[in-house]
Amino acid sequence: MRRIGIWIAAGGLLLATAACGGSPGNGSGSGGGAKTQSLSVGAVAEPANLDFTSTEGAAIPQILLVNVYEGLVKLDQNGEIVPLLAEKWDVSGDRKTYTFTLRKNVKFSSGAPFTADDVVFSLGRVKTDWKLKIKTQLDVVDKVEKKDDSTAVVTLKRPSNGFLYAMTSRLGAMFSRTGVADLANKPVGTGPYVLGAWRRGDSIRLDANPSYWGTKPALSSVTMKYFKDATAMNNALLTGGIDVISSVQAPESLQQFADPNRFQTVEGTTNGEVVLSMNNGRPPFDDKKVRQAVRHAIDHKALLDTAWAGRGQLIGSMVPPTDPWYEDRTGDYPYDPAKAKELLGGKTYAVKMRIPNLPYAVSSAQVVKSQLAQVGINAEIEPLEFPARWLDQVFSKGDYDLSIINHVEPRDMGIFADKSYYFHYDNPEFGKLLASADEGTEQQQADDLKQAAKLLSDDAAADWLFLFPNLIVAKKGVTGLPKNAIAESFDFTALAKQ
Amino acid sequence: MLTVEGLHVRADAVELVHDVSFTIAPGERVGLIGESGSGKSLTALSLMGLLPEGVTASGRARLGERDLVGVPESRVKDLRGRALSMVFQEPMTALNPLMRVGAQVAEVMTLHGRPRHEARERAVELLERVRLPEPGQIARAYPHQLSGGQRQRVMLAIALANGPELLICDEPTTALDVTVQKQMLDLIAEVAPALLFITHDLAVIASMCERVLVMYGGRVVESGPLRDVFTRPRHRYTQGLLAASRLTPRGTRLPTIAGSVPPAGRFPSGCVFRNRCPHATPACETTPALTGDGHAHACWHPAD
Amino acid sequence: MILYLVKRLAVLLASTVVAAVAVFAFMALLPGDPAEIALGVNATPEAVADLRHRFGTDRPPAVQFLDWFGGLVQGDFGTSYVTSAPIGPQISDRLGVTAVLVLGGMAVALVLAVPLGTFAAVHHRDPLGAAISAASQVGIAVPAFLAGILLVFVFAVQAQVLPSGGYVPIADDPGEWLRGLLLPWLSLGLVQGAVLTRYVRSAVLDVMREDYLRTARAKGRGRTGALWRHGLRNASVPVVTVLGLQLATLLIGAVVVERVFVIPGLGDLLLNGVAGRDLLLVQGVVMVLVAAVLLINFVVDVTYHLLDPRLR
Amino acid sequence: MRGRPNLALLTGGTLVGLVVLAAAVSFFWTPHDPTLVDAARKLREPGGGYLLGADKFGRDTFSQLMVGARTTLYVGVVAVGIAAVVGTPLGVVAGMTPRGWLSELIMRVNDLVFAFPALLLAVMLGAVYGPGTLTAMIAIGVATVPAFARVARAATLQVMVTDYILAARAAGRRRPAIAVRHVLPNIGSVLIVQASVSFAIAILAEAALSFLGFGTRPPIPSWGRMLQESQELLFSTPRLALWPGLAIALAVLGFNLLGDGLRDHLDPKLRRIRADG
Repeated sequence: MRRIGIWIAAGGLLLATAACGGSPGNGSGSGGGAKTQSLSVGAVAEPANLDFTSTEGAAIPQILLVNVYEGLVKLDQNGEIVPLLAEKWDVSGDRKTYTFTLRKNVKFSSGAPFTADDVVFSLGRVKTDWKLKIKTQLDVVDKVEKKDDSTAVVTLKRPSNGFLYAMTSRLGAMFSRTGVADLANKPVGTGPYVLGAWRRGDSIRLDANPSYWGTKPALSSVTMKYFKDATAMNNALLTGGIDVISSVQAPESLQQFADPNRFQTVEGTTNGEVVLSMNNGRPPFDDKKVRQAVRHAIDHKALLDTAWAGRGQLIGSMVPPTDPWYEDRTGDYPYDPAKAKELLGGKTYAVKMRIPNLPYAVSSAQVVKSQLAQVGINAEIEPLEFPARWLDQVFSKGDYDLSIINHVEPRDMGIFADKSYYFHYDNPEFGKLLASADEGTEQQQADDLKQAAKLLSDDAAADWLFLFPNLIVAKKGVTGLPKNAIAESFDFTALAKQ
Repeated sequence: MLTVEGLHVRADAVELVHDVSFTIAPGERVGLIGESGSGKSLTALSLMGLLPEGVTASGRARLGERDLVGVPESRVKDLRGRALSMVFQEPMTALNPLMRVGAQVAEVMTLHGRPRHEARERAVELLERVRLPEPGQIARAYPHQLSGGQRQRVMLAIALANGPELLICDEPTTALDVTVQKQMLDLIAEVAPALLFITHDLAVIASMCERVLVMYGGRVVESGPLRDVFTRPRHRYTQGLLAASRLTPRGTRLPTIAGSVPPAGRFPSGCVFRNRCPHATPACETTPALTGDGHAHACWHPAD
Repeated sequence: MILYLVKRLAVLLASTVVAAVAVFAFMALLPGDPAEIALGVNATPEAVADLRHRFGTDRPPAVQFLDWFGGLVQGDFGTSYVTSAPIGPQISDRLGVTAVLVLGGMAVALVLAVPLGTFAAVHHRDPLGAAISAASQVGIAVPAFLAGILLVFVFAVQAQVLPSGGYVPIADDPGEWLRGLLLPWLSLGLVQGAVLTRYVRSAVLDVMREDYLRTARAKGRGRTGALWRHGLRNASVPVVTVLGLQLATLLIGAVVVERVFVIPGLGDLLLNGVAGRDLLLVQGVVMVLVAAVLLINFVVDVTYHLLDPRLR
Repeated sequence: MRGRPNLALLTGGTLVGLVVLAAAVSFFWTPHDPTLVDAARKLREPGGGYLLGADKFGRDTFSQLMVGARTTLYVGVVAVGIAAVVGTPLGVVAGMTPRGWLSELIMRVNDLVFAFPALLLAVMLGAVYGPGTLTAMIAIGVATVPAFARVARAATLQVMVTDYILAARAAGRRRPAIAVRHVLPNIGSVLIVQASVSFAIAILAEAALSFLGFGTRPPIPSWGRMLQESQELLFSTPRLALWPGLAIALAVLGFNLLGDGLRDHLDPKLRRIRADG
């Protein structure tokens, strides 16, 4: 695995949720007849446009991937890679050639048939037209060829465990050769839904695709409604304005939805590590002891209880429990202010904590500040507009000491391997481990990554505050809600209303 | 025609006008004189039913057979502008700045039942009658385009519009230029039916009125025919007032009345003038009654 | 009057131009290169340079300004760097929503304030008048967003009679459009109504002390009649001024109310633009808001002149 | 009417006095550290040394309110200070030269600044320099300058035609001297009234900005932010919203009443009754 660009996205905010799961339900919606059921889902960040090949942010794939655009493969609820537009795939003995056998009778919403030519076209565009840095994840691809209309062959430069995984993300989305003229406004895909209407600043409606190749969705339309204010979103669900809150932004308010006759709460896990980033590249956090002191100074349990109502999971490194190589590292740095003071050697520090102005970050920062103050580190909180100002100041310019952000991308430990990345963590050993993990066998991969996670934790490259929970609240009777949010999209295909 | 008996005006606990009685016969011109704070304006306003909020009148006042005091507003308001009218002291602010002059004159007629178009025509006639040049043009003007004297003529036109039985003028010329005052007074003298003329200016009274009431401290202290009161004042206050206004040949003033008018409610008991009166004795602590037929006065130690 | 109108119009135009310069200059200070932001953190320098050229942000500021302002005059606000959608239609859509919100709020405020303020003035010595006066004093002290939150709590969440937020275009469903706007109108109108009530009360009180009202009564009008015929128009002169100021306040207050009620108006667009560093969009929205305030001032001044012949 | 107690002045003065007192005392003493997070005290009920309970971080509400009073005054003083210091001289100059080009220029610029309301300025400034108390205060202050300039100008115009100014001018006093010796002292009362009204507006503006996330930075206690943070607990723990909401409303009420009271107190003309004789 090379450097994985991040879609740092709005952290927990955009993360919203994802993935599939549940079973399609049927029922009588608010609209009346069985075929006019519709559902409206509250989310936090509205996409700026619909072109995820040139615009960063989790909001676009959240609504479009799997629903409008489909890839050859997708990630299921358990983190397994399963067929989608490819019926099956074969991997050569040297693990460098992937032969995808494509489904037949798949059509784009424009009516054009989906063939191997589109695979060549779409993967080719990643190199030539995509503007996102995550496209480097497919740098490992050497060439893509059409064998016949329903067979595409991808040849890699070297064996890579990350390749097929990357194909489940945006990078693997299949575009029509005739459908990329106005990606920002007119998406053309093969998915079960097509873009219905977009009311900027308010909502995006997806309508069921009548000529979908697979199981047709149970709903005739799904509307994603965007809220900037957590309370407003809660109120909308309470008053019937929406059916689902895709990601609860005010976990203390969950009590409002306690009535099981009206509401259901789904609580699961995500890939989102809420990271207390420390700038390894400049004093005082270039000193490992100071970083370790920070990890000892923070009472993670208390932080999770106060900042995020105890929802979520404690983690000790950059690996979520849903990854195969997860190990419990929460014991590495137990809460121990005395030890922290000792590590600091009686010195005190004044540092800048520049955080995005997102609910989880603002909440967590206040706890971190209070706890660090106990050991002599005075952190001044500075909330920055997210995304623009935070990205500019912290992420691009690296002008910060501490920050808090939810790194939502799946399997994103690789970001620590890039020392130009805003952590400025620099340990060649770590990079070697990741490289060998990507090329090696599955067992080797797991061993290497376990070791890498331990290394990160030992070096205190950052502190991991908690794993962001997948918290969904919905009206009673809504089915097909994903328990875990471990993919990039909020999968509508299984959603139904009873 | 106008009979006032035992008129009292009070604001909360303070009595501002005390037991005022007088009459005005049809065609008679009566002057009401006194310094500011003497209660003369309140007397007039209570007749019009226009006392400020929180100030109330009691007693009896009748215009012909109609009661003016102690009757509901709805009844008095029909008399205002019709049976009795009033011209105020300050012409600059007495007219509505947002309304054309002609409309303001016509309003008083339409209010009392005259058709609109007729009122409009008559308004111009009235403006002419009060000697305004180019009345048609003035009717279309806004108040701010007129001079003070012109505005006061407009006020007079409004007062005369419905042919009232009694005209009350409250210092109508005080705010005007000296050169205009005389014309205005002449005009009022010419057009007024019966007149109650309020002023502090003895000279004006002398030229306008047949009978005079002198007020001080909310009471009528002396009343009588103009000539009698002015030539042979009985009350010491009237005496002082006259003395103060009379100029010596050399232009030097005679001694004025000592002290100044106390604020409302701070007048002494008994004779209200006794704290300023050089002739005051312990007897003055009892309130003197207004006595005498024709030329009456309320003083324990009247001048001869 | 004509001369005044021409002069005032010239001032309006000049102010708008100066405001445009100010807005443009201010936006130029915003940190963050739009091209870099549009491409995200992982963009290559060549791509950034290319996009900068496409946006035209590599030209001298003066040229950029003239280009932008020239477009404004023709109603063209440019194309967003971030959404690559034309900005003009977005602004005009949102402006419509905000205008409805603000005018409705103003109407609520007026409907409340004029009778209440007049009543409080006429009965300023009575307990009821004093009570209205005190209530308006308290109303002013409540932040608009708090009023909004409380209204939602009572009418939407508890009573479930009105939606808690959202905006339905009138073309989609006039009934829902109205239902959705009631609470936002109320929360804007209640607070502004409280402010306005005080102004109406004091204007009417002032007028009640005027000599010409006494003149009107001397003509034979009753207290109420005199106030109605001669007082209210005079009282409206200062109230119109305040109304103009308040419209401007409301336009901005709408930003907060839009957030509470999830209404896609100009304020929402502005905050989005700031967050997404959509420079051109923010520039456009700020310009429209500022121009709207200038225009309101203009209308107020002209109305003032129409109402008061002394100024003509 | 003399001697009747000025109820507005009394009530306003008391409320403002309470805010000042709370702020002053908070410098030396608060019941608890207002920013200390303590999971054990999370959402603690009122009582037992925690007069008004604690928030979701276990921070004592009463202590937060006390320090929040400081923030409120800080915002008001700086914002009104900027507005008064910049706006008053402009208004006086414009009022003393009512026909000059300078006056015209000042008033036109004034109108222009007026077109940028506080919230807009704060959002724009917040975008450039980051949100924070200082940017909020500067924005509110700048946006309040026109109000002061207008009031100062109007009052100056009135003062300029009074006899003593005419006398001073006739005596050949120079304009700056007249401005300082005669004009300023005479428009002082009007400015004080304007200041207290602007103060109330500034408090409301800070609350609105905090609601939008452009106000005081956490964890510095501010009533506006307390209100914003309490939103998610509005249903389960309404007291968290009640107290800061009440504090804002009472403070605004206090400053408004103080302004009204001062107006009556300093300008006796307004309470004359037209009942002379």
